[in-house]
Amino acid sequence: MTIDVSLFLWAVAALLATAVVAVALGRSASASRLVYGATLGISVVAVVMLMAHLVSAPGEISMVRLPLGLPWIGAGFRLDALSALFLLIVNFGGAIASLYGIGYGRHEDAPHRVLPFFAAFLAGMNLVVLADDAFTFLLSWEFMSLASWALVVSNHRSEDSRRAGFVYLVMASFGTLSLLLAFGLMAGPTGGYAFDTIREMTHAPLTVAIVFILMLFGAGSKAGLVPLHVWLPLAHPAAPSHVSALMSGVMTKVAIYGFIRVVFDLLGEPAWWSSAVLIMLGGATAVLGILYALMETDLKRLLACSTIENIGVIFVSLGLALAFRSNAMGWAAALAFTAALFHIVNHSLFKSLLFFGAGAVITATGQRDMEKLGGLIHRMPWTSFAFLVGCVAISALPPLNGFVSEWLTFQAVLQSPDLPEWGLKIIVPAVGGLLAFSAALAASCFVRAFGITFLGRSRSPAADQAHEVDRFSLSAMFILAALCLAAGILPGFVIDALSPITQALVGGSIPPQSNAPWLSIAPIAESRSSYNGLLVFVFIAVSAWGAALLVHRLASRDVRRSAAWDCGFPDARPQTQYTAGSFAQPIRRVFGTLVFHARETVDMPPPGDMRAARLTVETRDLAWDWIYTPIARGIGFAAIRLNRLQFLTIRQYLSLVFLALVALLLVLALWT
Amino acid sequence: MDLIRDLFVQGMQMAVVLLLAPLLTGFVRKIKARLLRRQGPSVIQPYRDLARLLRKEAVLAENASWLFRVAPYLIFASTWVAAALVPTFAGGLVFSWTADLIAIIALLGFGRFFLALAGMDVGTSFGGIGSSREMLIASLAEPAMLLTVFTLALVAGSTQLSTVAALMSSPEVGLRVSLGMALVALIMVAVAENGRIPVDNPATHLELTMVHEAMILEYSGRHLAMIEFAASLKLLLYLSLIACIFIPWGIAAPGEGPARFALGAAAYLAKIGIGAFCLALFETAIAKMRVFRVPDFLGAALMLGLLGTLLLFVSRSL
Amino acid sequence: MIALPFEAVTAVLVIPIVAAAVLAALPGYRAAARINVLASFLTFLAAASLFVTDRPETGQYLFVDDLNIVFIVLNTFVGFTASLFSASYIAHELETGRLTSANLRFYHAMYQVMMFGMNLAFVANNIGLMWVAVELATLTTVLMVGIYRTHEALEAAWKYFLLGSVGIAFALFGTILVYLAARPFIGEGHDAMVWTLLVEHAAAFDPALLNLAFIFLILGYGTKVGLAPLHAWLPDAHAEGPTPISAVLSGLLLNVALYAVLRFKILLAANPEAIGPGPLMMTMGLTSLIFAAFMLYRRRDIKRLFAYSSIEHMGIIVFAFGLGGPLANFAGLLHMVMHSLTKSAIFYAVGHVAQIKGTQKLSEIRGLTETHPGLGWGLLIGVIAIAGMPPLGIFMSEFLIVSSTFAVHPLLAIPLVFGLLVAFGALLMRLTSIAFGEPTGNTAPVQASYLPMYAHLALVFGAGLYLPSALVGWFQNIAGILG
Amino acid sequence: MYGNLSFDIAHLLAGGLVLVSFMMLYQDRLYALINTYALHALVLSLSVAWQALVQHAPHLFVTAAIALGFKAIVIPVALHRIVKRLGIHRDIETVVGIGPTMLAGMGLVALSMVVILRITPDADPLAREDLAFALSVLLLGLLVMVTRRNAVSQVIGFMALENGLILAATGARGMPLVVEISVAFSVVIAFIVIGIFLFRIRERFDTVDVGALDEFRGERQ
Repeated sequence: MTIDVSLFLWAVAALLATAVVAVALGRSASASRLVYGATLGISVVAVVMLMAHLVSAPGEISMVRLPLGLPWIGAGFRLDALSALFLLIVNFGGAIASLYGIGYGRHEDAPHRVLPFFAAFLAGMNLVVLADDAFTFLLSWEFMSLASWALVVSNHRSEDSRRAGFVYLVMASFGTLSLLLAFGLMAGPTGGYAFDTIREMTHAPLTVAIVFILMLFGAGSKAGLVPLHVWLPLAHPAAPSHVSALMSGVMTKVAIYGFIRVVFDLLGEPAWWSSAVLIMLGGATAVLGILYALMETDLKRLLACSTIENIGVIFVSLGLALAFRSNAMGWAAALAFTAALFHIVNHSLFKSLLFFGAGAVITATGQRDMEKLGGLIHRMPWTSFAFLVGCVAISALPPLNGFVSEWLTFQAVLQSPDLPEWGLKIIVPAVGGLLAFSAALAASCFVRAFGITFLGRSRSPAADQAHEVDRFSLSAMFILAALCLAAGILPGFVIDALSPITQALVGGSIPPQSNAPWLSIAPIAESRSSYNGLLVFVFIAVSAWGAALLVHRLASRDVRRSAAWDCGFPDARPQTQYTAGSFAQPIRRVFGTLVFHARETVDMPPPGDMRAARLTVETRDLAWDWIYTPIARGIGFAAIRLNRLQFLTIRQYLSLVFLALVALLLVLALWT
Repeated sequence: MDLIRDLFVQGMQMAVVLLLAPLLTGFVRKIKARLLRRQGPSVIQPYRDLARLLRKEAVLAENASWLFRVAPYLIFASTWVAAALVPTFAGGLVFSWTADLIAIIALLGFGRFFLALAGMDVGTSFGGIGSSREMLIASLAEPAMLLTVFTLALVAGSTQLSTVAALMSSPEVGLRVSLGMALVALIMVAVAENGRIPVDNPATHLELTMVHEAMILEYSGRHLAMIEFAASLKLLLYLSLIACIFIPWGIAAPGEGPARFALGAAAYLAKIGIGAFCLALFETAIAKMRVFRVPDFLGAALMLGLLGTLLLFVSRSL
Repeated sequence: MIALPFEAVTAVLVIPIVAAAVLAALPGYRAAARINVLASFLTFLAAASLFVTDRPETGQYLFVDDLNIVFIVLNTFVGFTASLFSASYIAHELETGRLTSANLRFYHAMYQVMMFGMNLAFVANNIGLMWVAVELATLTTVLMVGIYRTHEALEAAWKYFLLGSVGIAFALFGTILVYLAARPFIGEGHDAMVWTLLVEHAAAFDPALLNLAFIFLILGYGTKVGLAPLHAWLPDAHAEGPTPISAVLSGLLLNVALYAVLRFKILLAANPEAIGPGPLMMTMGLTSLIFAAFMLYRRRDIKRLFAYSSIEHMGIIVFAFGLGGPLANFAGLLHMVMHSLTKSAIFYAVGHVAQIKGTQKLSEIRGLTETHPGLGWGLLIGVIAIAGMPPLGIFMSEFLIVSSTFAVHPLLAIPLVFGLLVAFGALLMRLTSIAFGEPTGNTAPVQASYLPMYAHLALVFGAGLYLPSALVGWFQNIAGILG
Repeated sequence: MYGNLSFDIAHLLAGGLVLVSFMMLYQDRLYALINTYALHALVLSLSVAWQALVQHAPHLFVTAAIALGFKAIVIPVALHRIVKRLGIHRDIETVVGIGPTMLAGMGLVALSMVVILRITPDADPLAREDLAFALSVLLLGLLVMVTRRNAVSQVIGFMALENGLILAATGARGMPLVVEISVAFSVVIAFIVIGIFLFRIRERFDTVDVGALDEFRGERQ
C-alpha cells in the first residue's frame, strides 16, 4: 500500500492543534502528560505509516497542493523516498523524545514555555521535510527555527540561555536569508518557486556554483558546519534535554535534508571542486568539533560539540557521493551516499540516547558540570548502562551501529583513486586520515565523558544523593540502545532500506545485502571488503561469556573487597581523582595551542602556605575571535558613529535635506 | 567436508594464537634478559603466572562497579577475536570475511575503550593518568594504522586481510616505496599499541612513566590474568599481522593438504621468532621517551602513513 | 454591484468632518471617545462599501481606482482600531493627569480632521488638492504630537513642523512644475492638475520638467515617508506624542505620503524620455533601510526603536516599488499593508506597556512575558512579525522582495539582505531583553484592550498563510498599474 | 498685448527678487535681515501684481495683497518685537562667513539655471525664465535657513523660500489654487512665528550641547 502525503499533513495539523491546546492548558498540572502523550501518539502513528510505506512502496511519490502560501503556486507537499526517510527520523525522534518527556516533563518549572513550542517544533520539522516549493520550505524552515528558539529561551531567566537564543536566531535567519537567495536565484525572475519547476530548469554553471555556496551557508549554518557552528554549543544545551536531543539528533538532520534536497535533487551537476570543498569542510568540521568536545566540561555542551563532529563526517560522505556522481561512478556514489544516510540515521539514534542520558543525570543531580559528577554508575545503573551503549556506538566501535557507517565511509574513501581529478585523488585519502583521527578522538572523548560522569567516586554531594530516573525516561533510553545494537548487528537491512533513495538521487545503488550469507555486508564484493556485525557480536559475546564461565568453573570465583591499592596511597579523597580537565590535558597540550590558543596558568602557593594550588586553563574558539567578534564590533562601531545623527540640531537636519536636494539637482544637471 | 575442515582450521588458528601468545611474551622477556647478560625467567614463566593469577582470589576496591569486573573478559574476548581473524599459518579462514582490516583495528579499539574505562572505574589518580595517556596515544596510533591500511588496501584493492596477503605473496607486487613506509609506520604503531619501549615500558611500575600498567593497577587475580593474556594476544596479533602482510610467504592457501599446513606453521613460528628477537633487540637498544614526546613519535608514523598513501599515486602501476 | 443611496466616497469624507465638528463642541471625554470610535467605524464601513458599490465616475476633484481603494480601506480600518485603542489609552492618561479633558476635546476633533485629511488625499484626483490634503493631515498630526506640552513634546513637534513645512514647500514646487509641464498639452486651469488626465497625456510632457518635478516631489513627500536623510522628524514625533498617534503616524501617515510618491511615479513612468524613477527610489530605499538598521542598535526609548523600524520598512517598501515589475510591486503593496497592521499593533502593545511601567526606557522594561503575558506575548509576536519571521505576513513580502531582487539585480540583493540581517539582530536583541529576563518595574495586572492588537496580529498571521484569491487578483492588477 | 514689455518687467521683478535674496545672504544682523526680508516681500508683491495684470487674473491681486500686507508689514513688525523681547538683536549669527555663503549662493543660482535651461524653450519663455528665478530664490532661502543660527532667521529663510514658491505659482499661467496656497502658507508662517513667540524657543535653538538635546529627546546614550 502507498501512504498518501495528506495523511502526514493531518499529522502535522494534529501537532499544531496540540500546540494550541497546550497554550490553552497553560500551567495546569496535567498539561505535560497530556501534551507529550498526544505528540507521542501522533508521532507513533506517523512512524507506523512510514514503516508501511517503506516496506510496501518505497519508491512511490505522492504529492498534494494546498491553496495556501504563495497565491499563484500554492503550498506543495511531496512524499518520496528521501523525504520518507527523513520523516521517519523526525517522527521517530519526536516519538521517543515525547516518551522521554512524559517522565522528564514532570521536573519542568515552566511547562507553559515548553509544551506548545515542543509540539510546534515537531510540526515545523515535519513540514520542512514535506515541503515541495521554495516558499513552503523556507516558511517551515524558519518556523522550525522559531519554535526551537522559543524552546532555547524557555529558561528565560538565565542570561546564558537568552544569549544563546539570540546568537541562535541571528545565525538561523542568516541561514534562511542565504537559502532565500539561493532559491531566488534558482527560481529566476519569473518566480518559479515550485520544486518541479526548478528541477526542470537547467542552470548556468555560475548559478550552480553560487547556489551551492549559498546552500553551504544556509544549510551549513543550521547543521553546524565549521565555522558556522558557533551557535550550536550554546543553543542545544540551553534547551530542556529532550529538546536538545531533538535539536542535535533531528533538526541538524533536517538541515542536511535541505542540503541534499537542493544539491542532489533540484540543482544540476555542480562542478567537481564543489565536492572537494564539501569534503575538506567536512573533515575540518569533524576534527574541530570533536576537539571542542574534548575541551568541554559541561556534559550537554560536550554532546553538542560532538554533534558538530558527526555532521562533519556526514558532509564528507556527501562530498564523496557528489564527487563520484559527477564522474558517473554510480555504485561508488551510492556507497558514499549510503554511508552518509546510514550515519544520519545512526547519529539521530545515539545522540538522542546520549542527550537523554545527560538529561537523566541532570534530573538526578541537578548538575551539568562533569567536574561535579562521578560514581553515578552505582546510583543510576540503568541509565549508565544505556549511556555506555551510546558511548560505544558514537565512538564507532563494533559491534554497534556507529562503526558500520564509519566503515562504509572508509570503504567509500578507498574508491577515491578511480576519480579522474588529481585534486580529489590527493584530498580524499588525507581527509580519510582526518576521519580516522576524529574517530579515535571521539573514542577518547567518550571514555572521558562516561568515565568522569559515571565512574570513579562522586565529586559532589549532589552526585552522592543521585538516584535512578523514572521508567519513561529509562524505557526511551533502552529503546534507543536496542536500536543502536540492532542497526549495528543487522546493517544489511538498513542498507537495503536506503537503496531506493540512492537509486533516485545518485542514480545507482549497492547490491542488496540482506540476503548475503550469515547476514554480512559486502558493499562492493566480499573479496574486497566485508563486515559482519552479527558474527562479531556473537564471537565477542560467546568468547567473553565462555572465558568467564571457564575461569569461574575451573579457577577461582571468590572475590574480596578492600580499599583501593592506588600504588599504596590509602583512602585518598575523591579530589585526587582525575578530573575532566586533567583527562583532556595531554590532548590539550598536543593540539590545544594550535587549535584553541589554549593557555594554562598555574598558581602554586609558596611552601608553608596552606591555600590550594590552582590551574586555570583558557581556551578560545577561533571562529569567534576571527569572524564573529570582529563583525559584531564593526556593527557596534557603525551604530555608534551613525547614532550621532540622532543628536543633530534642526539646522543640521535642514542642511541634510538641503544637501540631498542639491545633490539630486546636480545629478540631474550632469546626467540628463 | 570442506566446511568441516575449514572450521577445523579456524579452530586450530584460534587455539594456536591462544597457546602461542604467552610463550611469545616469555620468549621476548628471555631474549631481553639474555641481551642484558641476565639469566632471566624461563620461557614458560608467563603460563605459570597466568595459572597462579587465575587460582588466586580477586581483590576488588570498594567502589569498583560491575564494569570493572566485566571489562577484563570483554577485553580478552575482543582481542582474541581480532587475533583469530589474522591469518597465521593458513589464509582464507572460513570466518575471515567477518571482519576486514578496518574492523580488526576497531576491535582492538573496543578492547582499549573498556580498558580505559576500567582504569577510571575505581577512581584513583593513577587509573586516570593511564587512561588519559592511553587514549592520547590511541588517538594518534589509530589514524596512523588506518592510513597504512589505506596504503595496503589501495595496492591490493581490498581491505580483506587474506586477499591482501595473497596479493602480497604474488610476484606482481614489486618493492614499493609506499609499502616500505607503510611497514615502518605499522611497526611504530605496533610498538605504541603494545606499550613497548620507547612509548611505554611493560616492566615498569614507576608511577609517572607507566601508561598501560597504570590502568590495570587495581586489577588482581583472574581479572589481571585476563588482561595480561589479552596484552600478549595483542602483541602476537601485531607480529602476525606484520608477518602475514609483509612476509606472507609460506602461508598455506585454503584447501591444501596437512603437509602444506605444517610447512605454513613452521614458517609462521620462524617469522614470529624473528619478530620477537627484533623487538627485544630494539627495546634493549633504546631508552623510553617522555610521554609528551610520544605524539611526535606517532605523528611521524601518521605522516609516513599519509605519505605512503599519497606516494601510491606516483608509483602506482596496478 | 449595489448602489447605495449616498456616495461612499463623499461619506468617507463627510463623516470625519461632521464628527470633528461634533467632537469639537462636545465637552465630556467618555462620550467623545465613543463618538470618535463610532465615527471611525462608520467611515470604515463606508470605505469598505467601496468594494461592493459601483464606483463614482471620475470627477475633476475626486476619483476612485483600484490603487486608492486599498489605501482608503486600510486607512479607515487602522483608524478605527486606533480609535478603539485610544479610548482605553486616554482613560489612563486622564487618571495620571498627563492630559486634561480640554486637551482631549481638541485631541478627538483633531483625530477626525486628520482622518479627513488622509482620506481626502487618497481620493483626490487633483494633485493640488492631494497636496493640500497631505499637508492638512501633517499639520494636524503636528498639533497632536505637541499635545503633552512637555519640553520634549514641543521640541519634537517643532522639529516635525519645520522639517514638514520645508517638505510641504518642496512638494508644492514639484506640483507647480508638473502643472507647467502639463499646461501646454491640457490647457490652463484645473484640468492640468487632474491626475487622470495627466497620466493620459504624460507621454508628451517635457521630460526635463518632469524630472525636476519628481526630484522635488520625492524629496517633499519623501520627508513625510521618512526616507533617510529626510527622516529626522520621525523618531521624535513617534516618541513624544500620544501612542495612538504614533500608531497612526507609522500605520497611516507614512502610507499617505507613499501613496503620493506612487502616483507621481506612475506619472513619470508614463513618459518614455523622463528618467526612470526606479533607481532613485531604490537608492533612497536602501539608504533608509541600512541607516535605520544601524540606528536600531543604540536606541534606549522603546517608541523611538519602533519608529526607526518604521523608517527601515518604509525603505524596504520604497525599494520594492522602485524595483518594479509584477512580483516586486505585489510584494511592496503587501509589505505596506502588513507593515501598517503590524506596526500599529506593536504600538498598541507598547502604549499599554509604557503606561504600566510608567516609562519608555527599554532598560527599565523586562520580563514582560512573565508579568503581563497578554501584552508580552502580543508584543513578541508583533516584533517577530516585523522582523520578517514566518508564519506572518511580512515574511511573504520579504521573501518575494529579496528573491526577486536577487534574480533581477543580484548585487542589490546583498546590501538589502545585509540591512535586513542587521535590523533583525537589533530587534531580536531588544525583544529578548523586553520580553524575557527578571521582571522589573510595576508588575500589577493591567486593564488593556487587547482586541485591536490581536485583531491586527490575527490578520497578519492569516495573510502570512493564506491570501484570498480575490485580494491577490486585485493586488496583481494594481501591480500592473504601478508598472 | 503688452507684448515684450510685460515679459521684460516680469523678468526684471523676478531678477530683483533674486538680488534681494542675495542681500539677505549678506546680512548678519537680525534687524537688517528682517528689513531686507520686508523688501523681499515687497518685490514679490509687485511681481505678483504685475502677473495679475498681464494674466487678467484678478484673484492674483489677493495674493499680492497678502504678500504686501502680511509678509512685508505684519510679519516683520512681529519679528522685530520678538527679537526685542528675546533680546537677541545683537547677535552675529551666521554659521559660515558671508563670503563662502555668497559663493555658495552663486553656485546655487548657476545650478538652477543649468537645470531649468534644459527645459525645451517652447514651453512659454516667461514661465521658463521665471522658473529659473523662482528656483534660485527657493534655494537661496534654504541656504539662509541652513546658514543662520537662530529661529527667527530660520523663519525668515523659510519665508524667502516660500516667496520663491509664490513667484513660481504666479508665473505659471492659469495655475489654480494659487490664492489658497498663499493663504495656507501665510497660516503656516503665522504658526511658526507664534510658535517662536509662545514656546520661547530662544536663539540657541541650534545648540551644540548634546547633553541638552539629550534631555530634550529622552534618549539616554
